[in-house]
Amino acid sequence: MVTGDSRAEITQRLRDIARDLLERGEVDVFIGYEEGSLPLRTTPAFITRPDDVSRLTWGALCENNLATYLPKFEGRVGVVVKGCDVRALVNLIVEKQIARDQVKIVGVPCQGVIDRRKLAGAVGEGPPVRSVEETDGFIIVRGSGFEKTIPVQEMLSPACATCVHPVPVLYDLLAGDEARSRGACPREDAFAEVERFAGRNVEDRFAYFAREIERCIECYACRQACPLCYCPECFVDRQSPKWVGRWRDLSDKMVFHLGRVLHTAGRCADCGACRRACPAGIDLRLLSKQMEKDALEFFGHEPGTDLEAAPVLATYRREDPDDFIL
Amino acid sequence: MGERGSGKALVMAKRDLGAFARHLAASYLVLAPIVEGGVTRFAVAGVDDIGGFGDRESVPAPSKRPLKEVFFPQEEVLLAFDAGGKVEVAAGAAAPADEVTRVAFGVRPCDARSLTLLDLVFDAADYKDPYYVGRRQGTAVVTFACTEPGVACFCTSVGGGPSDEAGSDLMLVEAGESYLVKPLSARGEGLLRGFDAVREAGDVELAAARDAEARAVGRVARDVPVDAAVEKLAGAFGDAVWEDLYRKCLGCAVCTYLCPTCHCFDIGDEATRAGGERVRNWDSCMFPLFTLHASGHNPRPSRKERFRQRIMHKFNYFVENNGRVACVGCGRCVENCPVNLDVRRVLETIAAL
Amino acid sequence: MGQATIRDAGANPYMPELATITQVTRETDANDVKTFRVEFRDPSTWERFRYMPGQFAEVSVFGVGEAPISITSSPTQQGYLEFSVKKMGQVTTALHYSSEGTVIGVRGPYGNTFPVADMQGKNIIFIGGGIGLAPLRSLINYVLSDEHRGEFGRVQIIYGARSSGDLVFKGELERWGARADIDQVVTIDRPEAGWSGRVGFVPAVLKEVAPRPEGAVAVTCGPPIMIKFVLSTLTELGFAPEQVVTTLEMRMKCGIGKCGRCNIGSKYVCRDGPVFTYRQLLEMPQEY
Amino acid sequence: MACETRCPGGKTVGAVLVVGGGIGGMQAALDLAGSGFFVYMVETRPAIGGTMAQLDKTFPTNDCSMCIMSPKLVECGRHLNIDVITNSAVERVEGEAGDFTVTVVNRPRYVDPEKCTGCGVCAQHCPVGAARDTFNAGLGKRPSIYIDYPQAVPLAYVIDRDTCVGCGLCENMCLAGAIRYDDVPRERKISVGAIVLAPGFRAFDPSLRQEYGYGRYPNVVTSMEFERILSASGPYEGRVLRPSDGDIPEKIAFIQCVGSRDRAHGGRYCSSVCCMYATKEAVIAKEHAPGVQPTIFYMDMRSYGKGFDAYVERAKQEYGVRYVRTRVAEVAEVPATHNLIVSFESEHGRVVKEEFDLVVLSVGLEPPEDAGRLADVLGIQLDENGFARTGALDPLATTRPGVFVCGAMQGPKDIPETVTQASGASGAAGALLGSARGTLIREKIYPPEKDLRGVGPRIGVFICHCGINIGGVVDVPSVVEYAKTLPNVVYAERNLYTCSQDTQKRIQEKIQEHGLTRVVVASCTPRTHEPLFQETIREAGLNHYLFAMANIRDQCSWVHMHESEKATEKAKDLVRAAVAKAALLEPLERLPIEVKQSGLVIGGGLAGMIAALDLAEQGFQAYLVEVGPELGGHLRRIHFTLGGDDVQAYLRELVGRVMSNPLIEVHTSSEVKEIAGYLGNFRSRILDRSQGDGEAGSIREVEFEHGVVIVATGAAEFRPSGFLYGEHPGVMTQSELEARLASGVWPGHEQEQEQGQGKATEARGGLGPGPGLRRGRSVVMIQCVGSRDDEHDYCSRVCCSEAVKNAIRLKEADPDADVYILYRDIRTYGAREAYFEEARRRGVVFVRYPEGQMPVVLRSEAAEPGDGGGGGNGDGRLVVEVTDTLLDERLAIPADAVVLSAGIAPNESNKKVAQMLKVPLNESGFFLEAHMKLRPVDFATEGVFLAGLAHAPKTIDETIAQAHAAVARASTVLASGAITTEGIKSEVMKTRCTGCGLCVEACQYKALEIDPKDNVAKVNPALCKGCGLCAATCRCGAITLKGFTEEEILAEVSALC
Repeated sequence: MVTGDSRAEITQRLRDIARDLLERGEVDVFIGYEEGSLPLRTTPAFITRPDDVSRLTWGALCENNLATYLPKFEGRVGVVVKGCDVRALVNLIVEKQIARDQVKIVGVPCQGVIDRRKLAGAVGEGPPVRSVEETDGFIIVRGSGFEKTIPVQEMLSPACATCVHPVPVLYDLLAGDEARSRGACPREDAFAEVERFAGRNVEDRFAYFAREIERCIECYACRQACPLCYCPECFVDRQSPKWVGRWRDLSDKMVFHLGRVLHTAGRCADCGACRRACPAGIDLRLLSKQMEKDALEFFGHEPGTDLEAAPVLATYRREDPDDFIL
Repeated sequence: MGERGSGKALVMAKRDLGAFARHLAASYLVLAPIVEGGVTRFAVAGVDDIGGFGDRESVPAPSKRPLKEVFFPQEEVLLAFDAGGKVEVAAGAAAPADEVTRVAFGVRPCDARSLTLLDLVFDAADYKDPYYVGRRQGTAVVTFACTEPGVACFCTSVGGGPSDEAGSDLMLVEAGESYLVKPLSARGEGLLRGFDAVREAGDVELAAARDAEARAVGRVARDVPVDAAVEKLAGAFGDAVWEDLYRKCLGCAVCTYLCPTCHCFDIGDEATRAGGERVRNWDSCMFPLFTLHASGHNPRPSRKERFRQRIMHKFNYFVENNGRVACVGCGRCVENCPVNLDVRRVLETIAAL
Repeated sequence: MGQATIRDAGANPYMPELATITQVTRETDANDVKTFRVEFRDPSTWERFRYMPGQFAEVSVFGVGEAPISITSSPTQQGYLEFSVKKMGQVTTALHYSSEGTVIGVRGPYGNTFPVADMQGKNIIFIGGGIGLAPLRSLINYVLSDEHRGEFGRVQIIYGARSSGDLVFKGELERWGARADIDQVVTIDRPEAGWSGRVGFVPAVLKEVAPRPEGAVAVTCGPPIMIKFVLSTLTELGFAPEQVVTTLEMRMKCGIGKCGRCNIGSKYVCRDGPVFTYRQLLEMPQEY
Repeated sequence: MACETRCPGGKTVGAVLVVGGGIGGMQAALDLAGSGFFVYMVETRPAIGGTMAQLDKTFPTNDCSMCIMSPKLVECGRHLNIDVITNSAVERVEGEAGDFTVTVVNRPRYVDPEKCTGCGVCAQHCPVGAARDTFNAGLGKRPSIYIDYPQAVPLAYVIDRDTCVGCGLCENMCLAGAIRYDDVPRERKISVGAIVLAPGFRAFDPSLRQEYGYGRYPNVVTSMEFERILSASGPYEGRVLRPSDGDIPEKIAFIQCVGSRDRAHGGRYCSSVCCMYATKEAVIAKEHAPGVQPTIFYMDMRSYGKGFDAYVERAKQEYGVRYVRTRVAEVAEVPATHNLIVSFESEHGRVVKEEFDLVVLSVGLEPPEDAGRLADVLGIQLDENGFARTGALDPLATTRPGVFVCGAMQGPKDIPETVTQASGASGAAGALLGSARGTLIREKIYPPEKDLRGVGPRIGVFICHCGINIGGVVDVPSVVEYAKTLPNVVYAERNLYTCSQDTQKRIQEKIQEHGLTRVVVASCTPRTHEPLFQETIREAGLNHYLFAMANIRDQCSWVHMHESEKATEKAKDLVRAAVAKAALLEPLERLPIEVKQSGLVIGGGLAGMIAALDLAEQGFQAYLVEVGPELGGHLRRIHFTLGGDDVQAYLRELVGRVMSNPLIEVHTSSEVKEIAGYLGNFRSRILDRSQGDGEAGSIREVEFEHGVVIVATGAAEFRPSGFLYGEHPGVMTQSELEARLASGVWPGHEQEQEQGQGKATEARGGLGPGPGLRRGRSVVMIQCVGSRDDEHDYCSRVCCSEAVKNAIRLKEADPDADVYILYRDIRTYGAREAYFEEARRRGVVFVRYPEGQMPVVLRSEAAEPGDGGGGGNGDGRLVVEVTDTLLDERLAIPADAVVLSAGIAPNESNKKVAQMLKVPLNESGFFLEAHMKLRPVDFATEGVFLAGLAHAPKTIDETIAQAHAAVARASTVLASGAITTEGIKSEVMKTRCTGCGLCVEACQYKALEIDPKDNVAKVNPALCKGCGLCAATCRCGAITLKGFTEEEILAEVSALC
């Protein structure tokens, strides 16, 4: 359980680490979180001067996956990562998008992050939230004429519920006590949701995704927020050949989303960045989670946990199973 | 649009909003903010949707998707052609309309204001966009003054306000148990024709409305130094500040697609064996492809240039060409940016240069 | 700059006129540049389609899309339009695969024109590189036309390409070169067997030829890197920024100043350009 | 090279005569011509193609015979360095190895092949319509002026003067003026350095077997006749009909061994191929007419080849082919119906009569008709069966130096064996003539490629009728009309056979006539035919890659056989897709790559040594790497051949030659660690422990560069478990028995010497007394230990012959010994059959045990302690329990020795080698060749070849032939010193590449690396095989496979939508 104390503690540790790294010249930039401009937001902070480290903060609202800024980063960089974030970072190292020696990984034993959509639901319609306070496992929201105290645990992002590595699997420095991280989800429970979903009939499943994807406005925030989507030119943007039509009907949107899921299959570790970035609240987690499950079941591959393991769907071994193909 | 209304303020009981909705629905296609899968957008609405509008305790500030798509949809077919070489304007594409057939209902003042900016582009003196202009001429705008602006709102900083009348044909202002009904154009008056449940507003209602407006203005939290920023931007193109400002930008199009005034688009052909269609879609200056030449040269090669373009276009180039900033302070870009890159902070930073 | 044509406000500016390709001319050895002569299917279109040198049109291959292409014919040549097209993207490739008789779409004319009025009585120096001669050709033929030749002073043409095979409008180059009222220099980048003309990059040749700025206007078009050096060379030669005219290339879609793509600073290349003086360029952000 | 010593007189002519234009002759000719020799191919028939041209399908892959062969046909026909001389015979041979003068007599054809266009107008007008169609095995009729088959090479008509009425119509009709009535025989003298004989075989004439009624009953046909019945180009257009009434037969009987294994009527030998071809014909008949019920009457099922057992198994299981083990006694006709009554003895001795609608006689293979004459002309000896005599240890050399033999002329054999021998013989000839390589060949000069830059597509579409193969299902004319309407198509036509030589000419003419810039052929599969058409258009000045193919046979007419209309629609779709792709095709460049003229041979056994020697004799450096401490491999365990040759002496001689050859570098106790590079430019690293293992500095790491790799890793005798093997000293394997026999472990040795047989015995290694085997006792051999069982789905091929060989040895040494061979099928194929016969004659008892009931070896309860001897070491005697199918009884055979005929098991290390070379293994663990039928020693990976037991179990002579063949194939690469790469390659678009390196991991050919400078992937075009894996792996779409770009594929796909 996260406590106010540990938040403050971690914040302090992060500031100390950042100051130290910057002062020693071990990094040129330190990427962490700072308070945002809206009550429920934090925002990525790019700190270059030791004096600015006091801007850094930590809490259940530190939702962004900062690894997304790392591909082809020039210079040496320190970056704050949660358990899920670092798995994307591992992929980026494996895929040579950043050199291991160029990045100082500052891990935080994660207590889970708040899902703003869930919180909005808990607050309900009505006057907007104008301020937020995080305390001992609770979040207090206030607006004109109301105040609500909501347990953080109930507001966590769905990805946090199935997280099996709340403590980063790889770090140079750990800003906090491993023991204080949120308990890991037992492996056998991690895919309960997708298993339930997979049990539904195919029409239902299709209808679910059709409903989700229909809302897409092709702003590509999901892609841009995704640390694994670093292609210089995305397949949807290709003009020759044009994979995705301009009619922007459901099938075109499907091609994009399903294509993206496939491109991240065996790499995606469910950090939830895409879902959070989406202004339409599209949730494709079930699909990407299924990919994660398949990678594990078929190939024994757990995305982003092994610096030596290449993305499983991009490599071929003779002994790979193929009986599921047909 | 069109001639100004008589300006005589009327009033209707809040409970009569349903009746008004039925009245409108009888003669017009009514488009109102509808929640679909958690996203609010202007879509064809039923009487209950419209009538229930006023029942909400307080309507959260603007619909997630902007009003512009009622006039300038995200995708639309401009032309159809067949293999034989016949080309025609796509069926259903709006031609200039002589009469009002649609009502955009439940519009927020910022969105209504955005139309006056889009008009400058699509209804320009040299070339008129018949699709936009046709829809605009055929659509009346019924606005609700804001009483509870959102935390991201900054309309007052860009010349608007919770009861800004620009772009509206009819405005409803909460006044206790009633709505003050302000016809702002002949078209707005036309909407009331045949609707009996209105009477002339009394002083009490007018005063109540004024109070509500003042309260709302007070609640628009931020005073953004837009004018100062506009002034500074004239010389800021080459400033090093962009280096810091753009950094966390992800390069997505949330800000531009949800912006009620952004209007960049793309035109492309979709072919079938029998012919095809020429299609227009929203596009975004945030995308690298927006300016990429066929040769591979890109005048705005990185996120930095593209981010700068967005800010410069809204607060400098547009101002130079039209005398107005291309922003209505609706706060959508602030609210929905995945990394909380807040345009208000950007303007503040620039103003402080 | 010349005034943009303002079309009937009621018309649908996205509606192309249908035109038939009547002649395809291979320009380069590599055959990556072709000149298409087109005629409107409906002759009355000419009443709506009045253009001046410098303007462009949105040319479309139905099913593939539209591309902005400068008009390379001169309004003095009546009854047809000509477009010289380099095979680059999808539309231009599709055009290249179109043969005589193919019906294409043309809408326009768009953009401003070369400042013909301001050039009256002046010597004109044309400086072109590669396919960049295409927009200049419209003006050159306009200036050289019987009805207008008297309005301008001496004409100088400096034109270069990578190799002799990359030179465009070879027939016309010969005719121009033969005229007494024209000083023409054609150059290629590298020496080549069988080439007896000049060798060297256009800016260098320009420096050698050293046209005098007095009472002159320089009009240049070519690849960006050439333009960059031509502009500085002209400046060295004493040309004031106002005396130098060029055309800009930008990605465009609508052609009518709406889609936002060709926006540079407060200008829209499709509407405020594509012809700009060097002076104007200096005042614009360097985003082209 | 070796020529100085081998070619007396020193003169060496760089040309070779190939006698016979069947598949063997063609393969030999192509290999020779490919490795720098000019070839004269003399064929007696008017066209080349041989028997394979007449076959419908081939086993065990059911490939269409003509389809897989026709590219070779055409290549021979148009090869600059192959002079195809048809309708001709070799009349005289003078001179000697290295310098022969051959007189060839050209029989009159009465048609000038240079002028004839093959248009066929003459045949249409010929008044004679009923001449016997020899190509269709006499089942059909043809005019007097004819071609054998539409793809014939050369495509020139010939007049059969025996039936010609001399009316002159053909001469009148021939626009080309090609008819020559006054044609006379012509003699031609050619000068060659060597001769390769490949005249094929003659089918046994079954009318000699009166009891089967061939010639009397219309519905008794030969297997070749049935083959033509099945063929789409045959007299019944591929419908299974019987000759008497054209009805579809239901019950078809196949009678095996007609003219084989038959001392009375035909050859004593086994014809080797009939079991398989009958099975194939049964399967194909069933495919053509599902109602057919085939029964095969056989004696032993000799499906001994690679993949053959599995094929027979499939015939049984999937096709319901019935197999009856018996010898058919008689066939009688029911006159009213022309049905046939087949009488045979059932397995249990009852006489059964069964009625059939059609009887197919599986006729044997006999030496070719003019074998005797040829032997005289060439001065070579024939063996007792009339085939060319060769040695078991030199299977390709005839008795006359410089004259080599391959294919059925050397003994009955199937296509892959023939092709292997053909390559082998060409290799042997090449080795002989090495010094004259390249002296007489002509280089192909192509016209310059047309400059098509920027020229839009002008597509020509050629649609193949393929007899009824396509035309019988698809309405080809309507597809042609449709093709004409497609965008960019400026010309379309149909061809009877688009692959025929005249059509190639026609395509070229059309390219010029219509200014075509892209060509689409709609016919069969690009796998076999694309190179042919690419070559055709290249000769017309178009880049090879401006070609697209629509497969309207395999993917259309074959699979939609019964839906003509839909198939036609689909054919249109496929053509439309190909046209759409063709419009986007771009010229691609083929790069020349230098070839290192050396080879790495992995494995120092028989195959490896032969290969190394061949390489050296052809003048190439050879690196021979053997994992064991000594050369010899499995051959070290074999002491004598069936015919009695001293294998060990041969081995010693061979090792001596290898060790002393200056061009061979031998590394024993060595292991290949790494093979990098590609065809022509391999670089290998080996660890040589021959100087000792483990001591500092004793392990040498050696690196060398080489142009080819020959995999000859061998195999080993399967180590059995059970049967008390390893538990009882009296239980041994055949090779263990052979070792004992060789070291004379047999009582009676002295006696034999006394009887004056000492000399023979000596030659056979000297038999003497020893432990384990004693005179007058019983030896039981158990066949199929580790073969044809659940773990080993293949036949080990050699064990039957080995058992027979050793059984004869035992019987020779002690005629009183009881020798039993417990078997399922005795597979002494070919001439080995004679030894089977001999074994029986000598009293070896053959007991057939049933499928799935392996004999059991037990210790005898009643041990006889008094026996003493080697066996009597307290382990007791042995008893073998077996069910005798003939007696239907369980037997308990006491034995003092049990010999297990253990199969050949693939080496475990094959996997490693396979991985290093990126070549496949089959399911059994043997290496998998590029094509079972026509590329038996090649791998799909270029520059890598295969020989010996690593490929599959085989005999010594087969191994030797294969090793020669592998080198012959290799030398087609090595000889020229340079090769040209394919144009289809990957290309990286730098701006899209993220440098993630996944393509590098994906590439099986090591063709990609990340360029550290700009951190993007880079393709090595020499290594890239164009497989496209990288393109598929690249998420960013940065990799394009030229020739298969996304645009092209999408155009194809969207044309279908």
